[in-house]
Amino acid sequence: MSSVMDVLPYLVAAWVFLAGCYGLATSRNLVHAVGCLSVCQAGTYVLLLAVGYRDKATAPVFSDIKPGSRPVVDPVVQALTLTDVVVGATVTALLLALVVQIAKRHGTVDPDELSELRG
Amino acid sequence: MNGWLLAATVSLAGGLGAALWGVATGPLRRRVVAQNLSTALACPGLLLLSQAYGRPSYVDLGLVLALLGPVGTLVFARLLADELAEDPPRAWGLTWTVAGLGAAAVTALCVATGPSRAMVKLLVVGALLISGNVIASRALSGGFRGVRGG
Amino acid sequence: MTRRARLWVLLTGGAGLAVLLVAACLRLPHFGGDRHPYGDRAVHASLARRTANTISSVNFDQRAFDTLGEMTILFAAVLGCVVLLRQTQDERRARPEPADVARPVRRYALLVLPVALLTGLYIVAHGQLSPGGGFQGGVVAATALHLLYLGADYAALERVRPVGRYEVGDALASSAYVVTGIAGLIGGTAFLANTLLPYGTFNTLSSGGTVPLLNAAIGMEVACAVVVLLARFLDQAVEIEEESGR
Amino acid sequence: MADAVIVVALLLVAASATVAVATRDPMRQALVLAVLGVVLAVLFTVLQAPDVGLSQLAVGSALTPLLLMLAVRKIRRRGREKEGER
Repeated sequence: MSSVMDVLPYLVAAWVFLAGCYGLATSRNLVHAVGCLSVCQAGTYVLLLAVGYRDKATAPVFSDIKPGSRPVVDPVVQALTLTDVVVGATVTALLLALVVQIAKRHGTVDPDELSELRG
Repeated sequence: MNGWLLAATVSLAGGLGAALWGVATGPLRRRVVAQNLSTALACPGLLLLSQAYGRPSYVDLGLVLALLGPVGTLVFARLLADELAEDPPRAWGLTWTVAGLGAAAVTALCVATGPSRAMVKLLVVGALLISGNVIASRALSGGFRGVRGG
Repeated sequence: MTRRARLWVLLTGGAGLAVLLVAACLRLPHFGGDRHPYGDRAVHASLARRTANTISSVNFDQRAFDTLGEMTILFAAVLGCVVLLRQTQDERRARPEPADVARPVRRYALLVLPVALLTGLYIVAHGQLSPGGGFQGGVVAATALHLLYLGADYAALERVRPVGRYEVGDALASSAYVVTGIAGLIGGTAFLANTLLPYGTFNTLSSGGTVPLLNAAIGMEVACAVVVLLARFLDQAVEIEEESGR
Repeated sequence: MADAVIVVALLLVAASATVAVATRDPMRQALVLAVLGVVLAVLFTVLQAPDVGLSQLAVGSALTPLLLMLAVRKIRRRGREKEGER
């Protein structure tokens, strides 16, 4: 059990990332592709937080516990992930704006039809 | 053995698993109801986790989910109003059952905390959660009937 | 290339990547291990500067320069959206019909709106103590404002949301972050160094030196950015129509 | 026991990510992404990262679905206008 637990979180992160990539590459609708990209991002969050986890530890937030009374997990990876969650959402918005613009210019959001248009 | 953690694990595994199944399959009306119930089930789960880890500050997560979860459902209810009007979801039994589960979890937590500021916060979260989900259910079953193209 | 051939190329590449990823996962330090040298040092530094929420300390003190970079990405993304989704010459605005929302839903939206705004502010203000901070609180507050669109109609939201002011607010908040950094440079040591203000008493609102200031600047920036973003999307989805007869 | 809840959250994340990719209609995908956001927030909480969980809840429960649905609506409405002209 414990040997599975040693790598399971990393494998889940890899699975989520690869699933997102597959959806991104086979998508027939650009809005769907943007959704798949956010799934890929979720994979990276899982990986980062899994690296920072420590058994039987708690969050390094000392508003309700005394410093040093309990072991704590790694705050550095959490800080990295936390900013990226919010910034990632605005980047998703930028991509959606591009998709809306493509729909206006070319009248389709299917990547295959778009490459045919270009010839 | 930490009973709170056990309760949280069981409720999250069962509740979110069922919600995921509901949102993955079936007609649109079933999927929106499942999305609404996923927040209604996850919020008590988060509150139970806060108690299990002995960290009152984790309650903020439950507070934000109780506030924004129903807002998310309102987004779907409003922007899918045309599709839902043809085939409105009717899941009042399920909604009230889940609301009852949430109320039970909040009551148990309040008893465990005892009268204090933390208990007031828990009660606020519980009230927001239950009212939010009942209203979101109402919105899904025809709350935006007069909205066309807006 | 046909779809079929493309799928085969994708599957081959994906399988290769999967093998590499699994091999890498097996060599990573085990999940839940006890060795976190950076984490331990970050916690130590945060406690020395009397910031109760270590994550805020990492974001707004120890790695404040990195957060400046993240903020720039956010700013650029919003700028890109504003440029991409502006009203072009062949488009016109059409007033949406007033919406008729069921009464309980409308009441709920109007009641929860102030509660959610207050929660957003609370999460920003307590960023250096309990879980939360500018990034999260800003999003909550900005989302709360859009309950007016959901519970009433778009015209009601437009009345309380002069987009121009939020754009100015976004820019002001970004410059406030940079100005706080430069103040550190002038006042003594280095750009964004947390040496200007007294560190205060541990676990109180004013603890942590410049952390609460930078936190508030980010909170305002994120809230304004999200409002501006959603305004552009709502304009496109609800109001702007293409000129017919093109 | 603490491991059990982590395993449950990890499996839920893997399953909902797979479902989100497999759902090809963007509107239905937005519903799955909203559930994925909540499940991720639960995972972050059990990995003892409440700050990140809060971030994910704030973004994933209302903001991302709203952006996706507005983009879909704009594209659909455009399509309908063009249909009407033909």
